[in-house]
Formats: sequence, structure tokens, C-alpha cells
Amino acid sequence: MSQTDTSTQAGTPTAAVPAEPVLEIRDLSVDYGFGDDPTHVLREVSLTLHRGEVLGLAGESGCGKSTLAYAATRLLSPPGLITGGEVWLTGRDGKRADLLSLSDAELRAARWRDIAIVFQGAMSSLNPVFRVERQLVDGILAHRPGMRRAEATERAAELLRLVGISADRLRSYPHQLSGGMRQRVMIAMALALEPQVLIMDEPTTALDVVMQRQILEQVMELRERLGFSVVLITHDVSLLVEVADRIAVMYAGEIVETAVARDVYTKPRHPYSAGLLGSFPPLHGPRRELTGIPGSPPDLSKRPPGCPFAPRCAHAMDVCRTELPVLGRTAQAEEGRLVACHLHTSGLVDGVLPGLLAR
Amino acid sequence: MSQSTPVLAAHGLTKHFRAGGRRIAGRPPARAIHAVDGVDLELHRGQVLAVVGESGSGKSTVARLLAGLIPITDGRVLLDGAEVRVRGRRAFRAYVRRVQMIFQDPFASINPVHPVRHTLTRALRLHRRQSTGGTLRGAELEEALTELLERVHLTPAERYVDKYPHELSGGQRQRIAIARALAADPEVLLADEPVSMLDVSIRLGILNLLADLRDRLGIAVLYITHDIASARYFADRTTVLYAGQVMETGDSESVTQEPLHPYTRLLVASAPDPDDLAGAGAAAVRDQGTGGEPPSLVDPPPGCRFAPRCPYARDLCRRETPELIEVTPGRSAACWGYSDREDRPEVGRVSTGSTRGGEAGA
Amino acid sequence: MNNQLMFLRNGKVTAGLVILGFFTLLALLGPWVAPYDPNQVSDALLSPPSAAHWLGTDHTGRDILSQLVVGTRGVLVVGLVAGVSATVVGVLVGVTAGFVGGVGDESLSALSNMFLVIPQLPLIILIAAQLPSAGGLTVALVIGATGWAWGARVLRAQTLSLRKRDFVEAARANGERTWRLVLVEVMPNLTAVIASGFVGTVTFAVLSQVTLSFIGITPVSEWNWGTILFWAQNNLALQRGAWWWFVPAGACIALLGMALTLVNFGIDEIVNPRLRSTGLHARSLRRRGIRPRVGFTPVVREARS
Amino acid sequence: MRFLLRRVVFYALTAWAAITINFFIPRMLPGDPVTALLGRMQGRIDSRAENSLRVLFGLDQDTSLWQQYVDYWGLLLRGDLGLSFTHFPTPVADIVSQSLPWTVGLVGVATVIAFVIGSLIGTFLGWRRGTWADGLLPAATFFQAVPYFWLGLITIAVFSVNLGWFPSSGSYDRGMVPAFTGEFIGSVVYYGFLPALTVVLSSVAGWVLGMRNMMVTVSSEDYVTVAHAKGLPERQVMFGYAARNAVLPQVSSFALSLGFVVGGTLIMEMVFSYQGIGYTLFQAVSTHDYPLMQGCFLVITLSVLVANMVADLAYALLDPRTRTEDR
Amino acid sequence: GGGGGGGTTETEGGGETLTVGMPNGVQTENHSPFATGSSALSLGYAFVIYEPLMMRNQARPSEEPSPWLAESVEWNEDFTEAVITPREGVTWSDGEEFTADDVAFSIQLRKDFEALNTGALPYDTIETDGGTVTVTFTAGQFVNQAKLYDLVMVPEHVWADIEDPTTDTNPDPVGTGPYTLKSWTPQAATVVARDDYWGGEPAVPEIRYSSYNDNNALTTALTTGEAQWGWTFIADFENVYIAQDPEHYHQYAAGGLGIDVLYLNNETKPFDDKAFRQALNMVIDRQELVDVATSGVNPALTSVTGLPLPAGEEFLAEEYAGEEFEVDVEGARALLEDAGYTWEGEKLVDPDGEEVTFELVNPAGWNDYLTALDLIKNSAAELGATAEVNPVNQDGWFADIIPGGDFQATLHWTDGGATPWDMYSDIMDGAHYKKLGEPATWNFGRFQNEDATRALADYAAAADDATRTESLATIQEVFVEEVPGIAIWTRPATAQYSTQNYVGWPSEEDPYNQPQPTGVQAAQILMNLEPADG
Ligand SMILES: Nc1ncnc2c1ncn2[C@@H]1O[C@H](COP(=O)(O)OP(=O)(O)OP(=O)(O)O)[C@@H](O)[C@H]1O
Ligand SMILES: Nc1ncnc2c1ncn2[C@@H]1O[C@H](COP(=O)(O)OP(=O)(O)OP(=O)(O)O)[C@@H](O)[C@H]1O
Ligand SMILES: [Mg+2]
Ligand SMILES: [Mg+2]
Ligand code: NI
Repeated sequence: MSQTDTSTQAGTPTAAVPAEPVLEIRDLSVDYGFGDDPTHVLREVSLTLHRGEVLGLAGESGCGKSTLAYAATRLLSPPGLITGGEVWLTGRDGKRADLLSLSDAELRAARWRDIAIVFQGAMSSLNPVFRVERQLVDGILAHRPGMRRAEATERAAELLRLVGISADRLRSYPHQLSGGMRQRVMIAMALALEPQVLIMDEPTTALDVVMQRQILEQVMELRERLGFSVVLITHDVSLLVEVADRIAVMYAGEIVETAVARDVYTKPRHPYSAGLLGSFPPLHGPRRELTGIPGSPPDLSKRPPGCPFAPRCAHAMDVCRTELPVLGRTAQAEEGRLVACHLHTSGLVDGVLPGLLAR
Repeated sequence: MSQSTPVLAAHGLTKHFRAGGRRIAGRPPARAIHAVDGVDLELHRGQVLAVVGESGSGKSTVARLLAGLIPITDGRVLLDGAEVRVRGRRAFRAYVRRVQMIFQDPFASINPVHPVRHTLTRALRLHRRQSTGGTLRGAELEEALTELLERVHLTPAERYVDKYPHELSGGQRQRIAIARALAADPEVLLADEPVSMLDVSIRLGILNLLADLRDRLGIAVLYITHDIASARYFADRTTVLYAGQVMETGDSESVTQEPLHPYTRLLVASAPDPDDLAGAGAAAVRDQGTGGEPPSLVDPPPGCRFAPRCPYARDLCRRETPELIEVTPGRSAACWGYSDREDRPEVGRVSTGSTRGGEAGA
Repeated sequence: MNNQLMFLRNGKVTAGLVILGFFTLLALLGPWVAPYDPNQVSDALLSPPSAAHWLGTDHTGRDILSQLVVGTRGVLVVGLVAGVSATVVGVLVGVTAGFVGGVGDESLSALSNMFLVIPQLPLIILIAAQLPSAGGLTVALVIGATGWAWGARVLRAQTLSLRKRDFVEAARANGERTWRLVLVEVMPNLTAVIASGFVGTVTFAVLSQVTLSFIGITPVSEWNWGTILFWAQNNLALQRGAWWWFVPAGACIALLGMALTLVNFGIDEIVNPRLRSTGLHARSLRRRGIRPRVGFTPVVREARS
Repeated sequence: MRFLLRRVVFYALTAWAAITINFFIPRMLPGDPVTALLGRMQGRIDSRAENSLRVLFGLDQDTSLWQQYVDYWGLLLRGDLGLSFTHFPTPVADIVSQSLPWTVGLVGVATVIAFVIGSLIGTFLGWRRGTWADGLLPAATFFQAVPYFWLGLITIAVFSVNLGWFPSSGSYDRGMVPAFTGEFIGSVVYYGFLPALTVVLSSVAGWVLGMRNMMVTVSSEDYVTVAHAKGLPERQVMFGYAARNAVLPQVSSFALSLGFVVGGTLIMEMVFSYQGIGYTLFQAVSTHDYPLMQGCFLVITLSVLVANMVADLAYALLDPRTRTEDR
Repeated sequence: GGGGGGGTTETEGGGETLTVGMPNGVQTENHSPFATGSSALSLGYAFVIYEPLMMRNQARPSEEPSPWLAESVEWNEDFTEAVITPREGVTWSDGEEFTADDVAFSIQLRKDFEALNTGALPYDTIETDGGTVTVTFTAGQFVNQAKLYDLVMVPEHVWADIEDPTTDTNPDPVGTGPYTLKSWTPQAATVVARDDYWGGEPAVPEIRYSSYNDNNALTTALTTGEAQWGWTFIADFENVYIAQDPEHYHQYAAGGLGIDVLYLNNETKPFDDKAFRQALNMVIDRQELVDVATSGVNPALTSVTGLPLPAGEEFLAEEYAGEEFEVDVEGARALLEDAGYTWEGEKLVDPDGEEVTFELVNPAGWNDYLTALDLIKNSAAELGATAEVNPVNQDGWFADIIPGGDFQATLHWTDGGATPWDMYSDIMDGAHYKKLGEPATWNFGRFQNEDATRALADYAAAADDATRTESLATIQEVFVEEVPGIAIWTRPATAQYSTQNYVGWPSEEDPYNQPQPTGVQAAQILMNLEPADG
């Protein structure tokens, strides 16, 4: 086990936890497979997004981040199946609705207007046979039936300028744009109706760092201006620490820790979060020794009982192997932090906690 | 810095791809993609050289040129100081016995239809001889196989030899790929983004493995990445590529902490850095208007390739291509700012890292 | 999961294989299990199905069931030979073109595109009609010689993409010989594509041969289902109301073709996993009232298993 | 532009190859037209007349194959396809131009109908995957494998002989003389209905299956999910996004399948006594009428080539990527 | 519907249109009465536009021909000269008068253009002498008289200007016949009755010649009534055709003198042995053959001479009158035994100790022939001989097998003609003899018998009936004794017609000519038709 000594001081949280939730995911469960033996990918996941907030969703590949995002919008493709839970979305008009029990028409209406999503494969999210213009416009017109085409086109041009692309690109086909531009077109498209919530699933993984920064900064800037909330999904924790207000760490289909971004970085509570942070080298500051996490992620279709991280956890106790920890407050009852780990939730004495996790 | 002759060195390495599909016989290629233009590299035993640069900067092309997989347009590759000519299969095999490549994507670089045993024994039989001289087989082969798997920490070996790639995790696959490269007992490993496709938690294992091989076996490693932080962590020296040309080279620590070239600065500033929450360094560079995209590699204009995006660029930069200039011992940058020309631009000495070191440090 | 088992779990494939197996058995045992000699003339001229002749007799009193049974071999052999020869040529041309690239690729794909564009059946008729004896095997070879292009084209595309895959490059970087690259590294990855091309060609070959027999270009003495239809048509089976003479052979052809298509489905589903999932569980989904849709994930709040 | 140029070069090459194959095949193989002609007449021609026929057909002079080839090209370039043996002395060009429009019309219309209907059904099946609609698949595979002629003959037996709803043969009322009148066109449609129906019936299944598979593949593309996420109406997603992209590979296989379609037509024309080019070719083949054979095959190939070019163009129109990229 | 009964449409003249169907596929516009395969010949409308010199009754070949465009044709003693007297008062359809010059010109055309001389008549001189035309030949034409009678006449004033009559398509046909061309499409040609025809006005005002792609399509058209006159082989015609409308549908098979023969290769085993040829001839059941293979259409041969009866009645040698074929397996076996054959088990072994096996070939697709071969195979089995039926490629059969004698046994037809000479000559004439492998025009079985060869030559050259009778008796004797080939069945001219609208067709009861629409007899038949009552 390792010890980094980056910081002992918690920086003040960038934002005090705002009171008003826009998106509340409660006990969402998702299965893959229609057969008799489906894979339970998400198990009663709960997550709250507040107004104006950037919530980072971190976790390694395959832990169910995208699944969560897609399920919350009911966009999961077959064989995905939502087997339980609620997704409460507060619309612009202040009405709250459970996305999972809306009718098709209501859901269609809510989509894009209240909740928009930028996909993981944003490079392939544009229809290759239509011009950018058409793809921007049809989304607008679908929700604003009264609008004239010319107006919609005008709006589309405006959106492109918003993300830093000149309006004459409207006449381009997707393949004529570079990866970064396509990504930005997608973001522009997602912002077309000024939604309440913008979900971005690894919007920059395929891009290089320079481009990544450009795009993310643009989004953050727009957020300031337009005041929407963002769910940002990535497995690049260092990126999240930098841009997110709050971070939720996922592991094997479950949220194992949520806290203010800075806290996750400086004071990870869950052993997995700690391991994650010990896996990437810092660009600046002293070179610290990196340990990574031993073992490999579990196969979601063959989940052992107990804490899914137990087999890789250096601090696993007997109870970890038999009993599934639930997301709850830590023993110290830290503000704004929830952890799913027996070390923290089962009320153990502080002294027993390993150093890093006790900080 | 070069204390000894490098195992593998490249001088003026150049690769032009034909643009616009196939060439029409008899006519000179109409347009060429200048993927790599006059790159110099040196790989030393027991050292890791990182090559960083954004997507499309020619990193993979350099690796493939060094591995002899594609013909060189211009320049020389020297193995132990002797120029390499890989005409013919025998010479090629002799060469790859000493210089091996690891591919970026462990999911794609291992044939899914063959078990691990096939992948590795092929490599062994190609490159190793039996003690009696014949092709490796039987018990000796088995032994070599076990030893190879152990070298990449896949133990116990029996558990893995008969698995198919799809039964292995990404990290395990990448280890198989490395084992395959090690089968030849190479002196040089060309690792083309060996971890970019892997999970954060697994990456480290692979990088540590490579570091371990370097230390134990004294292998020279070319580590290609676009993750500049990992270059700092893992490589002894770092070379920054931009649009097919070397922008800067030097020991990793100083290249990342005190970048000389404006491009390197941009790169370093753009990398996500949890310790720089205010984004000061990034903002500093960004405010200078370094937006925009890399230049087209088809018939690139004269002058510094970074000039169009460079906040300091002068006429000189747009006119003449700068050579690598040794700024401090062991560190060079291809930027007119470090020359002694009259009309040189003023690049200043913006440091992105060390100034804020205290903030992040304990 | 094991690929082979996956293949068999698919109901369509199983159905296809069962039908194929049945016909193969008939092809092998035909002459022994046929109740009569298919050429044996009898007094029961053009009689409808009866206990003695399950599928009735033709205009000279020959037993149709026997003709059908004995004719199975001719059909399958032609299908097989044409399939094999077309596949071999297709693999040679396609894989070579895909692998060598450059001028070689250019000319080989031009060649296969040509063969694709030139209408096949007319060409086959043209050639078959000129041959001194257009027996089953000859026809099979002609079909093979003209029918390889589609497979070659698909294989070329696949090889092209495989060639650029890292594992081929990696093997090359390891110093493997080219032929080994092709045979050991590339080809096994093409099995499904080759198999599906093979099955497709067999279907085409069977239909072509039956058609050629029907229009009388191949010797009508070699029993196959097309020959039966030839006799039936020339003796006005339909006008005489002798459906038993006309319908079974056609149904057999369609059934065989259907079996081959079903098998191809299965292969397709292996190649393209997106085609797989729901097909398997359609019934249980309907029972549970789930309609899998893109864009609207079904929500079922049922007791968790 | 390079894309188009490449295609044009390819088509020119293919045309040349087709013309050459077409010339050589009949010549390389045994048999000669006079004996075939005598055979066709089964004794109605005095065998001593054979010699006069040889003189007539110009088969008695020995010119080298090369010379014949050169002559052949010379004639072709002048638009002269020679004189038919069996319809002696009608120029092949006349026979061909008399029958070609019928085939093109019937096959063209039927194929397009089959393509459209098949693609629509396929779109629907692919979209509704996993529902009862999947039950149609086995039926589709059955129809796909039914031999053309068999289906045709059964349709004749049922619809014209038994029910008497449609004529069993011919392309229009034999009492009519072609003209652009409503009556005549009505007759053409009436006579073309059954043949077209069989063409559609036996080829529609292929399009259904192809389109369904493509729909399934395309439905899981990101841009389709995006379209849903945008809250677009289902029809718009289904047709504008999914089907619009799924149809692209269909279009290119449509082009390539034309060769097969023409093959099928040949049989259809035989069965329905339709006066098309396919049947003419078959007739020419069985009588060793080289000039006619060559003419028909040539024209068939060239029409398939032209259709391919049209489909290529359509593809280029439908898929903006081909317009700028090479290949 | 359009199919059923749609073919009968009222024409302006009041009568019904008569639809003739032919199974010859799509046509190209060519009204030439000369060009083989022209639509006019193929569909048959040439024969209602152009007419022959004399009208023969092909159903009764021995009957004297009746005058048609010629009042008479007189032959000299040795049949080397014919004097033709044209009919008076005949006009061409363009109004010009039909004259002796037209006759001379029409014959001269055949002489000048070898390609038009399909009868291969050895013309010498053609001269007009006032109202008559005298044609001389380089050899006696007794057996070829019919070929001269059948020549159709074309107008000199039209054809004289035509540069190459062999290739001319005769776009605007002018003839003496009862009809003129009205319209032409690739599917059908329509002709209408002339009102100035020399023989009076025909009852059928309009005839449509429809083309069908094959026998089946035509059969369907005939059974549905779409076509009312045609000829094709309809298997089981009673059920398939007649039964559809027993009152009106008829099929008439007019037996001529042509037959189908199983040619036996007289120069290879086993048919080089007369005994085996005779034995096989004795076991073939000719009635079964016609019943099974031709659905009873072709009349069975009864006379041992192979002559079709009753057409050949008067040519029958006294010696063989009333002698009929009989299946006699016992007799055949006895005959074989006498000739030194033995049996090993059931297998027949020839005197050399070899098993007797042979191959029966015919083109694939020749349905009736192949069925017949199958039955013959079974008959041979009764003798213990093993036969095998081997369908071959049609072209190969025509090109190599038949002329080169590359077979053991194969079915082939003989020419008809006005006398049995054609039939016998085709089977056994030594004059046609060619070595095996060299192409022969007839006598494919390579039969050589000096008596027969001489008798055949005598018959053709004879100037008197007595010589002819004598020669014919010799010929028949050789045929019966030596069995050069095995006569199978009569090859009649068959046609189907409907009496729904018109009556007066040739029939069993009124065999005034053979019933097919494609032939010079068509004009005669049409002039004989009358509207049906009701
Ligand atoms: N169609 C499917 N059928 C079965 N399992 C699936 C399917 N799609 C995803 N999964 C499984 O669901 C789990 C979660 O997948 P998901 O895509 O949500 O992960 P993720 O966290 O977004 O990963 P990444 O970082 O790679 O995008 C994975 O283990 C994956 O194997
Ligand atoms: N075979 C090829 N033909 C033509 N152009 C090529 C070829 N291979 C690479 N290129 C071009 O050469 C340039 C450099 O490519 P290279 O793959 O070396 O970049 P890279 O630095 O490895 O990028 P990445 O980080 O995305 O892997 C790119 O512009 C690429 O488009
Ligand atoms: Mg994801
Ligand atoms: Mg690369
Ligand atoms: Ni630790």
C-alpha cells in the first residue's frame, strides 16, 4: 500500500452543495440480456444532480457509467432492460416527472428540451448522410413545431458560433469535419434547446489533450452563461478533479463514493477511489510512487456476494466478502460525502482505518 | 548526453505517404503526406525514450519505420552504429530479432483465433534456436514458453498458455503482446502507446513491467504516448513531436516541468492536472490564443510547423524551418526563439510547473 | 462461450442443419432407400399418390418419389462442387487481392467486379450450351468458374481490413513469411465469411443447376430435381392436373434453399453479433410483455430473480 | 471526380471484357449453326439443302479468328451487330431493339417495385425486431429460395388457366398494334402483371432480408440513438436516420444484383412467352445463332452496366462520403 | 378473361377472326417466302399469301395433285421435263395479272440462287413458250415431282428489282393468295381476306398468326381457346386438350409416308449380325410405343414392310400384304439360338462368346424419342441383351453422331415424299453409303445391299409403273429380310383446331389434306372453311 503526501489541507469546496436537485436517480437497476440469466449491470444506483452543478462520474472501463447515463434517459439499446428505479427530472417549468414512467410522447417531448446527451462515440453520433444544418434544425423543429425553418437555421448558425465553429460549416457533411469539430457540433446540438441537464459521456476520450481542454473549457464557459447542469462521464480522474464540482466514483455497477471533487482527490475514502488516484502519475510536483490496483475488474455477470471490490482490496475484511456495503455517510459523517465501504459505514473505530483512507 | 553508442538511432528519418489513394503508375505522386520529416532519435541500452505529441503527429509512423515495417523515404537508421538495410526476409528477421515492436491495442494486436500458446511459440520458433541449433521444439520450447510468461508476470504459466485472447483481460493481453516481443530477446522495444487502450488501474502494471524489463534486461525502450504525465513518470528522456517534426528533446523531468518550445508548453498546459485547480498554467498559455488545429501534412508550408498557432511567431518562423538548437546540455528545442538570430521571436521563459510546485506540494 | 455451441443454440440454424442433414442422408443413401428404380417404367401411367407410389407416377409410370430421392444426390453434388470450386477461386482471388494490394489488387478486383457485373445465368447458359456434354459436374464447374466473384469481393474487403489489423502487422513485425501470414493469421479469421460465401454459392448453384436442367440444357437422364420438373413441364404436368409431379420437386428446392439461407443466417449472426440477441428470446419477451426497442428502453418492474 | 473517373474506366474495361468474352465463347466451342438449324426443323428441311445454308451463312470461308475479331469490332463500332442466322436475314440490332424495351420495362419496373416493397418491409421488420414480425423471416427465406420458373408456372396454372384472371402469355393483346394509346398501355400492364408479380414475389424476400439485417445493424448506431435522444418523431428516426443509412448497402447490392435479375428474367420470359431479350438469347443459344447470341449477351451486359452506373450515381447522390473521398 | 376465349373477336366483315398459334418464339419482321426462319414461313402466313403450283393431298400422298396456280403440270417419259400451264384470271394482290412469266421467273430464281433451291432440284433450262413454261432437269425427277408442285410463286414485277432475294425481307408482300398482310408485331401477324381472290372470297375474314415461346405456352393457348388452330405435340392430348371442349376441339394426325426409324449400325456389334437385328425387330411392341411415348398420337406401324397404312396401301408388295408386326419373344429367341447365340443365366451371349450389350442414344430433351428408347431397352432385356439409354447433346448428335455413324442404335426420321422411295432410300440406300466416321447424308446405319441399292436407283429412273412395282418389291423384301433399321411408328402431320367458329377442317372423315397451318395446304384448308352455325 502506498501513501501519497500531496496535500493535507482540504481546499474549500468550490461550490457549497446547492439545495435544488434537477435530476434524481433513485435505485436504478439495469439488466443486460433478455434471457433467463441476465447480467445485472446496475444494482439500485442512486445519484443526485443539482442545479448548475458539474457532476463527474468516474470509474474504470466497463463499470457501468455509460449504462447509467443511457438508462437514465431510457436510451439503452437492446438487450438493455431497466428493471427498477425512478429518474426524477425537474423541467424548466419546475414540474417534476419520472422519466421512466412517462409515455413515449411525453418522453420524446422532454428529451433534448430538458435533458440532452452527448454520446461516448460522439464521432459517430452524426448521421453521415445529412448536412450538419439539417441535423441541428430537425432537433429544433421537432420541439418547436411553430418555428419557421429559416429561424431554426438562424438558431443553428448561432449555436455553431457558440462552440467556436464558423456558421458556414452548416453546409458541411460530418465527414468533412475534423474530430474536434464534430464533437463541438454535437455539443452545440445538445445545447440547442437550452436543456436543464447535459449528460456528456466521455466526450473527449478520442481527442488529444489540447483539443480536450479546448472543448471542456468551452462547455464550462457555456454552463456559466446558460446555467445548465452537467453530468460528465470519464475514467480520467485527474480531468474530473479539475473540472467537476462533485465526483461520483463507480465500481462494478455501483456507486462507491460521492463527494466534492477536491475531497475525492485529497481524501479518498473508498479503497477503490484511493487506488484510482494512485494509478495516474502527476504531471507536476514531486514524483510519487504509483501502485495501481492489483487484479482486474470483476466480470459483472459473475458477481460474488459482498463488496465487489473485496477481491482487489488490501483492506478487505471478512464482512466485505459476504455483505454488500450500501452507500451511506461515513463514520465521521462528512458533509456531502457518501461511501459504500464497510470500513467507513459500519462504524469502525477510527484507529483501524488505514492511513490514506483516514486522512 | 550520449555516453555510449546508441543501440538504435535514426538520423533525418523521413516518411512521405502518397496522398489521395493509389499512385498512378509512371507518374510521380501528386501530393504527399509528410508524416515524418527529418526526425533524429537515439535509443540507449537501459533507457526509455518517450515520444509524445498529439494525435497524427507521426509517432506511430516513427515506430513503424524503426521496426522496418514500412519503407523509409529518407534518412538513416543505425543499429549499433551500423546502417540498417532490411532488404530481404533473412535480413529483416535478423533485424527484428533485435528490434521488436509492441502495438497500441492489445485487443487488436493478438490474433483472436489462436490460443496464447500459438502466438508465443511462433515468436519463439522464429527467433530462438535450440541448444543443438535446430528449431526450438519439445521440452525446450515448453520451458522457454513458461519462462517467457513468467517474465511478464503471468504466473502460473499453465493457467494462461491455452487460453484464447478473448478469455484474457486487457492487461493480460498486453502482457502477452509484450511477451511475444520479448521472445526474440530484443535489445530494443518499440512500444507504441502500449497502455492507451487499457484501464487506468491496469496501465500502471504494464508501465511498471516495461520499467522492470528496462532495468533487469537493459533493454532500450521507445515509449510512445500522448500522455505527457506518464512520460515524465516513466521515461528517462522525452522527445516532443509536432506535425512530423521534433520540437523539443531532453530529459523527461525538465521537458515536462520547464518546457522550452511553445508547443510543449501548450501540451503540458493542456494536460489535466488536478494539482492546478485554478488552471493557471493552462490559462496562461491559452490566453495567448493557441487555438486552432495542426497544419495539413500535405505539402506543409515552409517555416516552423507550429508557427500558425504560436503566439510568439514572427516572419522568420513562417519563412524558415528551425533546426534543433541545444539550449542547455542535453536539451534542445526547434524554435527560433533559442537561436541567436537578430529577428528571433521572444518566447520568454514561461514555466508551467515548478512555479506552482509549492502550491501542490506538501 | 464456445463459438460452435453458440452456433447450434440458434433455432434457425438448427432447423437449417436438420433439413440439410436430411437431404445429405438422402443423397448418400438415395439409390438404396428409393422404393423403385427411378427409370423403371410401369403400367401406372401418371397416377396420383397412392400407397404404392407415395408421390404418384409420371407419364411413363415411373415413381416420382424415387426420382426425387435419387435426384437429391445430383443436386447436392453440383451444389457442393460448385460451392467448393467457387469458394476456392473466391478465396484465392479475394484474399490475394486484399493482401497484396497495389496493382495486383487493382486488377484482381477489376476482374471480380467484371464477373459480378456480367449477368451470370446467361453466361452459364451460354457456356453450358456449348459444351459437348453438359453433365452435372461440368455444370457445377461452370457455375463455380463464374460464381466466385461475390465471395472474392467480400473476402477482399475483409482481408483488406484484416491486413491492417495490428495482429497481422505484429506477426509481420515478428518476421513471419507472407504465406504464413495469409494462411495462419488471416485465413482463420475469415472462416465465417468463407462459410457464408460457400453456403450462398451452394444456394445459387443449386438454383442454377435446377434451372439449367429445367430448360433442358443439361442431360435430362441425370436425375435431379430440375430434371423432374423438366419432364413434368414437357409433359404438361400442370395442365394435366398432375400436381404431384410438379409441386414436390419445387418444394424440395425451396426447402433446400431455405435450409441453406437459415444456416447462413446463423453464420451472419456470428459475424454480426448485433443480429443475435433478441432473436433468441423473442417468445419469452412477448410473454413478459417486453418490446425491445431502440431509443425507448423497456422498463419492467418485476420481482428480481 | 476521381471517383467517377475510376468508375468510368472500370465500366469501359468491363464492357471491353464482356464484348471479348462474348465473341470468343461461342467460337471456342464445338457445334455449328447449320446443323442446329436442321435439328430445329426436324426433317422439315431437306438435308441436301444444308450446303446452300452454309453458303448463305458465310461459314464456308476460312478467316482467322483474329480477323473475325477485328471485323467484329469494326462492325460493333459502326453499330452493326450482324445478321441473325435463325431470323435470317434480319439484322441482330433490329431483333435486339425490338425485344430490349420489353425486358427493360418489365424487369425495370418489377425490380424497382420489389426493391421498394422489400426495403419497406425490411425496414419495418428490422425496426420491430424481436416482435411477432420476426415470424415472417422463415417465410421470407422460403420465398427467396423458390425457383423462378416454378413459381411462374404455378401462377400461370392458378391465375390464368384455372381462374382465367390473367393471360398466360404474351406482352400485350395479340390483336393490337403497339401505339401510345391508353388501351394499348392498359393491355401491356394487364399482360405484364403476372410476370411482374412472379419477379416481385421471388426477389422481394432477398431485399427484405438484406434490409432487415442492415436496419438491425444501423439501429444500434450512435446517430440513431442520438436521433431518439433528440426527441424526433419515431417515423423520422426510422426513415430519416435508420432506413436512410441502411438502404445504402442495399443500393450497391441492388446494382450488383441486376445481373442476377436479368438471369431470372430470361427464365420468366420463357415461362410467360414474353417477347424479351432473355428469351431471344436463349433461342439464339439453342440454335447456335452466334450473331444473335453475341448481340443479346452484349446488350444485356451493357444494360446491366448502364444500370450499374445509374445505381453508382444514385449511391453517390445518397452517400455524400463517396463524393469527396476516393473510393 | 383475356386468356380464355379472348382470341375470338368480331371483325368488321362480320366473321370471327381465326387465331393460329405457333410455338416458334419471338419473331422478326420478314415476309419472305424464301428465307428460312422468316416470320412468314415460321408462322405460316406466307402460305396464305403465296401459293404453290399444284395442291397435293399430303394426307393421301398417292392421290393425283389438283391444279392450283397451274392448270396442269405435264411430265415427259423419263421425268426430265415438265410443262407448266398457269391458271388464267389470277391476279396479284396489287392488281397485276399473274402470267407464265411469273412462273418462269419464280423457278429461275431458285436456279439462280442456290440458297433458295431448298429442294435441291437439278434445274437445267427454264423457258416460256406462250402461255406455258417448260422446265428441264439434268436428271429424272419422278421421286421429286412434289417438290416442283410445292414451289410458291412470286411476282416478277416485284422481285425482279430485288438485288438479293435470299436476304430480302419482302416488306410489302404481294402474292396470289386469298389473304394480304394487315399488320405485324413481334407477337402476331394479321392477314385479311382479299375480295378479288381467284378462288372466291374466303369465309374467314381475318387470321391472326400468334407466336408462342414454346409448346407449353401454345398448348395453354389452344386449351383456353385463345388460339384455334395450331400444331404442337400435346402429351395426353385427349385429357389436356380435347376434354376442355370435346364438342369443338379436335386433333387430326394425317399420316403420310414418313416414319421414324431406329437406325442400327450395321457395321458394329451387335447389329452387324442380321440375326440379332431380326430378333430385336420381333420383340418390339409398337403399339405400346405409340401409346406410352406419343400418347397414342402417332399411328402404330402394322405392316412388316414399315409402310404406314393406309397411306402406303397401294405401294405394298403383294408378298407382304396383310403381314403384320407381332411381338414374338419365343420366336426371336429361337432365331437367336439357331444363329449360335447362347444364354448365360439371363444374359444373351453372342457366337463369339461376348455378352450382347448396346447403347441407345438420342438428343436429350426429345421426349417421345427418349421414352421410346426406354421401352426398346426393356424389350431388348427380354432377349437377354443389355441396353442403355444415353441422351446426348443435340448439337453433338446432329453434328457427329448421326452423320458419322458414331452410334449403335438411334432414332431418326425419314423424309415423306409422294412415294415410299424417300423412306426406303433414307434407310438403306447404298448410294448414300459412307465409311464409318465420314459424314453421310442418309443411310446412317451404313447398310449395304446391292439388290436394294440397284432397286432404289431403278425406281427413281424408271419410266413405267411395272418397273417401279418390281423395284419396290425388291426393296421391301430386303427391308423385311435384312432389317437394315427398325421402323417404329408413322410420323404423321398433326394439328389441333377448334370448330367453334369454323368448320370444314381436314379430318379422319374428310382427309383432303394434312391439317397443319404452316404449309402450302393452308390456302386450300382456308378456302374449305365455313362459318359454324350458331
Ligand atoms: N449489450 C450488452 N450486453 C451485455 N452486456 C453489456 C452490453 N453492453 C454493455 N454491457 C456490459 O455492461 C457493463 C457496463 O458497460 P458500460 O458501457 O456502461 O461501461 P462504461 O463504464 O461506460 O465503460 P467505458 O468506460 O468503457 O465506456 C460492462 O461490463 C459491459 O460488459
Ligand atoms: N498508411 C498511411 N497512408 C497515408 N497516410 C498515413 C498512413 N499512416 C499514417 N498516415 C498519416 O501520417 C500522419 C501521422 O500518423 P501517425 O499514425 O504516425 O500519427 P500518431 O502520432 O501515431 O497519431 P495517434 O496518436 O492518433 O496514434 C497522419 O496524418 C496520418 O494520417
Ligand atoms: Mg462508456
Ligand atoms: Mg499512433
Ligand atoms: Ni495503499
